[in-house]
Amino acid sequence: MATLTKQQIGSVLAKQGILIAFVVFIIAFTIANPRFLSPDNILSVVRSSAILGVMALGVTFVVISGNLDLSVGSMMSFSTIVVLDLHDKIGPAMAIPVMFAMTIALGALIGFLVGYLKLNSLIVTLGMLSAIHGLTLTYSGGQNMDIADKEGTWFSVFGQGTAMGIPVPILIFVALAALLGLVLSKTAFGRKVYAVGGNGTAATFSGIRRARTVFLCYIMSATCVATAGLIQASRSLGSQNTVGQGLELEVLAAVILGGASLLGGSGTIFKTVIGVLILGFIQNGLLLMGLQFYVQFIVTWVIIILAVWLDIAAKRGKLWSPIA
Amino acid sequence: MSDPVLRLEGIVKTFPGVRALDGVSFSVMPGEVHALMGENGAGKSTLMKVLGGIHQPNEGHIFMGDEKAVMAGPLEAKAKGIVFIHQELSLAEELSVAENIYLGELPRKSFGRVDWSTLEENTNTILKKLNVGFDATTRVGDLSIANQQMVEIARALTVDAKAVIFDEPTASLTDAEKSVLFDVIADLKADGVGIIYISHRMEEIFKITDRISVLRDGQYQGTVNTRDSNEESVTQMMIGRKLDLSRNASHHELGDVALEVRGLSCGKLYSDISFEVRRGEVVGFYGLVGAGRTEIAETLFGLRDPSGGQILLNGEEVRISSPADAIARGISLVPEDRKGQGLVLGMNCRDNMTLPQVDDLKAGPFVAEGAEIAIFDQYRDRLDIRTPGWKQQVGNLSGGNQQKIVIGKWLSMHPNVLIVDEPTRGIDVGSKSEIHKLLRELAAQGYAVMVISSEMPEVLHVSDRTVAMYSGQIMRTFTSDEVTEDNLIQAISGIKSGQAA
Amino acid sequence: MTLRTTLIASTAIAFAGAAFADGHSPMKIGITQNNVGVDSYQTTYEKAFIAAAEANDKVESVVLDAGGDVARQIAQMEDLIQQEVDAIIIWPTNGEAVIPAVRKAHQAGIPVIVTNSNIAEAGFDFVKSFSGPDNITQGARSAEIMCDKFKDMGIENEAQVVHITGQPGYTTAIERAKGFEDRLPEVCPSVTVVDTQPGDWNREKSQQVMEAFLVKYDDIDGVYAGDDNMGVGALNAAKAAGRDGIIFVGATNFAVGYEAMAAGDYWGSIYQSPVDDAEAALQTAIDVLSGADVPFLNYFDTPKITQDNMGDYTKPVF
Amino acid sequence: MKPGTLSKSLKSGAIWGFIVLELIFFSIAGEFLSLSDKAFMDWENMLLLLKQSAPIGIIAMGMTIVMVNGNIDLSVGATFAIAAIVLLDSMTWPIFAGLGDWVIPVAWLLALAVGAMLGALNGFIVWKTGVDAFIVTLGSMLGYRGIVFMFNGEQPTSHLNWTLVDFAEAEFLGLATASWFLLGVTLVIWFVMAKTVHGRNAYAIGDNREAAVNAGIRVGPHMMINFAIIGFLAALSAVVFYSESGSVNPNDGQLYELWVITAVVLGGTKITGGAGSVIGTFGGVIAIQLLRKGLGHIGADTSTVNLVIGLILIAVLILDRQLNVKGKEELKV
Repeated sequence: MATLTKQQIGSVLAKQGILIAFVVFIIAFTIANPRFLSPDNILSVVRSSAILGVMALGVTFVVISGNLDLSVGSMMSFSTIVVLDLHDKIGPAMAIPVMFAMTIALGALIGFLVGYLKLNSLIVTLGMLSAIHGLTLTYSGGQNMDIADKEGTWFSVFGQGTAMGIPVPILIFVALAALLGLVLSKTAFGRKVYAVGGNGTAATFSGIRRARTVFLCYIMSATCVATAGLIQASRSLGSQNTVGQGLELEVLAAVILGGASLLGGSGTIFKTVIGVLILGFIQNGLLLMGLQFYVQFIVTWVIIILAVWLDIAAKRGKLWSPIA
Repeated sequence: MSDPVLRLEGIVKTFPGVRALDGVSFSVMPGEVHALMGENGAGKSTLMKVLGGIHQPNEGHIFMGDEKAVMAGPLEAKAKGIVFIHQELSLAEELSVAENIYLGELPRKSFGRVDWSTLEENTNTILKKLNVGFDATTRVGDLSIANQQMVEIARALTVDAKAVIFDEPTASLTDAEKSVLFDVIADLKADGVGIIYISHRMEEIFKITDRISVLRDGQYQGTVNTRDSNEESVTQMMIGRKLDLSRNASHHELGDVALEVRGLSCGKLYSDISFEVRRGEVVGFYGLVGAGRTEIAETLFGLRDPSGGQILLNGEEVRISSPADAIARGISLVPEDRKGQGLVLGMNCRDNMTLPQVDDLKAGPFVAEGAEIAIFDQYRDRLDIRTPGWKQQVGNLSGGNQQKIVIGKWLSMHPNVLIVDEPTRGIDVGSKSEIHKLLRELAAQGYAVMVISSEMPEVLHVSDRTVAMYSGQIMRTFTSDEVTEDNLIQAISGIKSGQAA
Repeated sequence: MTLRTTLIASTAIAFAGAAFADGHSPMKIGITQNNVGVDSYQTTYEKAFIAAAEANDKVESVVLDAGGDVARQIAQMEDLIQQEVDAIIIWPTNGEAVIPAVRKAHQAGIPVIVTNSNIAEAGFDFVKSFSGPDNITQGARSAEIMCDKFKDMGIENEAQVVHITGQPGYTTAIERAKGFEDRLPEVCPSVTVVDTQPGDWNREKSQQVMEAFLVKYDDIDGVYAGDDNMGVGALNAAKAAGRDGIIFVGATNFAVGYEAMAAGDYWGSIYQSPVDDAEAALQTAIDVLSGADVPFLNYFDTPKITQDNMGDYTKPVF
Repeated sequence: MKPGTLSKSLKSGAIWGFIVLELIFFSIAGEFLSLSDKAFMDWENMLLLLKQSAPIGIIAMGMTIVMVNGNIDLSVGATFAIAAIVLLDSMTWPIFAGLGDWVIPVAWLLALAVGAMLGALNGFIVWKTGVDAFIVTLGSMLGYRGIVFMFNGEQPTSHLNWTLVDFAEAEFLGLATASWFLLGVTLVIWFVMAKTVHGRNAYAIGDNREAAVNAGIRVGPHMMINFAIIGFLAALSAVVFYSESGSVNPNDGQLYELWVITAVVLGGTKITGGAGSVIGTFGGVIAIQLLRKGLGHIGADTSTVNLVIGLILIAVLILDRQLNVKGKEELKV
């Protein structure tokens, strides 16, 4: 009986471990500082997590398909700079679709290299991280981009507006999460993404066009990045070339925290959202506790490893690795 | 008689909720070849892991000679003289033959250097015994699968082994290589080594073993002398019922030609292949590994581009450039590598089964899950797939049930042509006969079926006609009246009989 | 080998004065910048430098960028020495780590001019001149701007300030923070700095930091940011949260800061032009090579700019 | 000649061909674009190149072992910074006050020990938890960087010891100290990988971990040793570099992991493990440094450098892919 109970606990932990950890953090931080759970703070954390979150949604597709995307940070800088630049040149109504088209073109290039040419995604996106940064600097001439008329543009609605008292970035994040959650869990495309990531050869032997599926995952990722760039640009109406630098690792950390396996084939949008929120609340909570910024680094380290460790430990039914 | 080299006494191994081994006791005498048989899931591999020190038994003991032996890990098992020849190749492709044979115990010089000259010398001595055509410095990745298997076997000869355990060693060997292997076993036997031989192949078991021990559902069923028993009685011990292994031929009318291949070639893999498959007919493809059978199937399924020739479906010439293409034209392939090519092990049963038609099962923008479950239920019942439910991960099923999922996946596509590559490789006897029966039934229902197999009894049992292949070419096509074991073996060994079909 | 280079270089220097005065062979001046592209100040600096060098037909320039990496900067110093340029201008990535490399140039007889942020004192012996803003004074002036405003508002006895610093580890960030934190208690002893976090010279990062500050502290009267980019990020956060009446003071007046000032949202900053910075550095190098007398600390002026006096200054181009 | 020898030698030679191409390109382009009267392929310049390759190169040797092993280490940049801090800070510790210049070897040893320990910690976590090395070191890349900042806040840690600087700047037989260290480390790691049991086992583990386990190789401790080696080498790189520069910013070494991995992959090491050579990595390191130096030589700006390096990395992958294509008969999966 005792083993059975232990097993049940194990399986609950395995399925909902990350959610439980999340609740524990919230309680701990709330005890430390009651302000933590104030509606203002929650809204503020979710809003500032929205950009990271939107990017993480796309990367979830890429990771489930068994690949990586380290280029999302510099791609986000690119889309932010481009839309800000075009805003004054061709007007926001045109700037937004043009920026999306340009960003998606970059995603298509990566998707082509990884999907159709079957190149290693870690190295391809590492190369693109550098190349897109160069592209952005060339595009902007290294200058900050700012919108001339900051008060008069409706463009600010995506980053600064509210609807029904809720900031628009949150609405975009939630809507996109719901939409992509449905795509991943309910559509044929989503099913194929899992199949390709779980066993690419078997997927091919089942008539799934693997290259096309991977390609579309990078298109998804680029679309999410473009959306994040839009929110970012609209939020600050001006930006530096380095605005997205380093975000690729935070995004990846969020997706991994959510329980997606780097080997592909597992993960969900819901879990990624939890991963994003955990990162956001940890950062915010530590800041509220008045801890130095570097404590965040160390805590994030410990939490990432613990979360992934407990997740795989529950799956294998053993805490310690069987490696001799 | 002398003392046993290895004795198991009441071994019990439990996992949460499962009694994987329940009181297994038998002994292996020096110079004995001892067969261990049982269906998949009967506990053979768990028992091997206990012997190899990967699992510790909950109850019972292992004795080596007179001494009680505790295997704390693979190294200790090896040190005590137990050597494993694994079924799944366990080699490092980038390393040389010598390094693979002595993996884990490379000879050392000062500063931790590898003693290359000793290593090569020792390796070449062993390779000589095995009479193989490669040397110690060859890179393993450059060897054929069969030669890689020989490297695996060579490992057994490196240590002063007391007991050698062969786990399905002949799965990818040619007949010539098999006979070398049997010579090696005979040598070991003569040296007084105890051998445990695990195989599903009855003819081998009866050819080389002295005694047979049988497991069923983790329980020890007993040990019999090989010469006192026969296939039927052993099978009965394993599954508790009789097997039908008679020849088979269609008694129904054959339909139109569903698939015709004319002069198909693919580089060096095969050339000038011509055959046809009618509705209601099972055509068997028999030959050695590497004869080009699987490659033909892969070409028909759009996984390889042919370099010449024609493929006709229902009399119409087609070009098939991808599996999606093949599926759209009604061709289905049950691939030879179930885990690698057939299934996404981390996915559930239902999703695996409906994977090729997920685009067609639509409810608005979404996949129609109700329709999927209906399909799954239908084929679960029809194929008697034993699983707790569609949500079960395929990776948790037994080999036979996994194979049935793959077959169900392709049957549910209602194909014009069903290609089945090694349909029963590595699955237990019970599931095997069920699958054979199913293939016959499918033909009776009017399917055109191609069966590729390396097992002669299987080919003889299920085929209406048998295509014998050798080195990328069709040697001869036999009707079920013509075919005998002898002329089939001659044909696949490259001996022309002059009676082309 | 070292001897040979030294000989060649010192011979070159010996003739330098005369040769350059005649205007025959152009002066080859190499510069290694800190991290071009990280913000528009450095980009504008680079462009201004190239423009100024091109405008002067007595000068040829080799422009290198260390990308923020000390190792790369030291390698670039070595490259410039190896290329036998006549003078080297360095914008240090780390004010101490580059000292040995600067010494090497000195030993090779190549005069070194430090630009924008100075190297540590231990290296002063190997440097001809420093040309750039006085970052400590800048920090101090920002403290004064803020204090004066608090006094105007009459809250100099209770005001609470949060401080957003630049990228951790960069000299400019450290010096400005030091200047601000040393000076503020001198001018406004009752004002407290309640919290300090880095904003990494990044507007977005700074906005996030400020959002957390706003939740944590109900009463924030002033924000000091290490530059206007971060200051505007903090301003955006305050606007979004609907918190009025906060005094924002920054440094390095960027165009965004100037605009925010014009809109009345942002109180003050330090006017520092990368064009002045670049031109001053080049001129210092030319002066050194021409044998003119150059002061060791060659600061260019970086005045205070607030809503009150911003009319006196043109809008920055970066 | 066995089949495949040509394509194999083409592959292992590709990096050297690429280096020659770079040299030719920069020499010619330099004639038109560079200010310097000296040729790019000047002997002194090439010696300088070797020296400047040292910081990345020494770490890349460790990364080769770890990647052949089937793992990866993203935390080397942070380890590099911590070792530098320990090196420079420990020289000022009061307990060592009486040592005079003998504090130098003590500080070196301390820094190297700390580096090896941090590496071993990564390895230990990978071994014991079974979490993928990518995730473990992604985490410690953050965590170790946090430790860097904990040391001295945002301030740089500095200690200029001219004896040390003179040693680091010294030249022996025309080669700088850093160059000697790079060559020495390359030689030692080449020896380990090609000649020793440990090295051969590293290939076996990366190629087929299951096989290695079955053969009784203790995979866990083996991987931990390799992580300790890369930690040690990251520290050695810091020791060599900071002995000369004497001051470390808390964000030093950031992005080093990317440069190092780029060099190792350019050098032909398989990212999935089991294959790779130390000599190839050496070529990769030289190729990268040559590219950076050459682009500076012809006056390319930052954006071009980023663009070119990113594109070259992808181009090399495509080339590698093309060399590995077996022809039309290949199975299309």
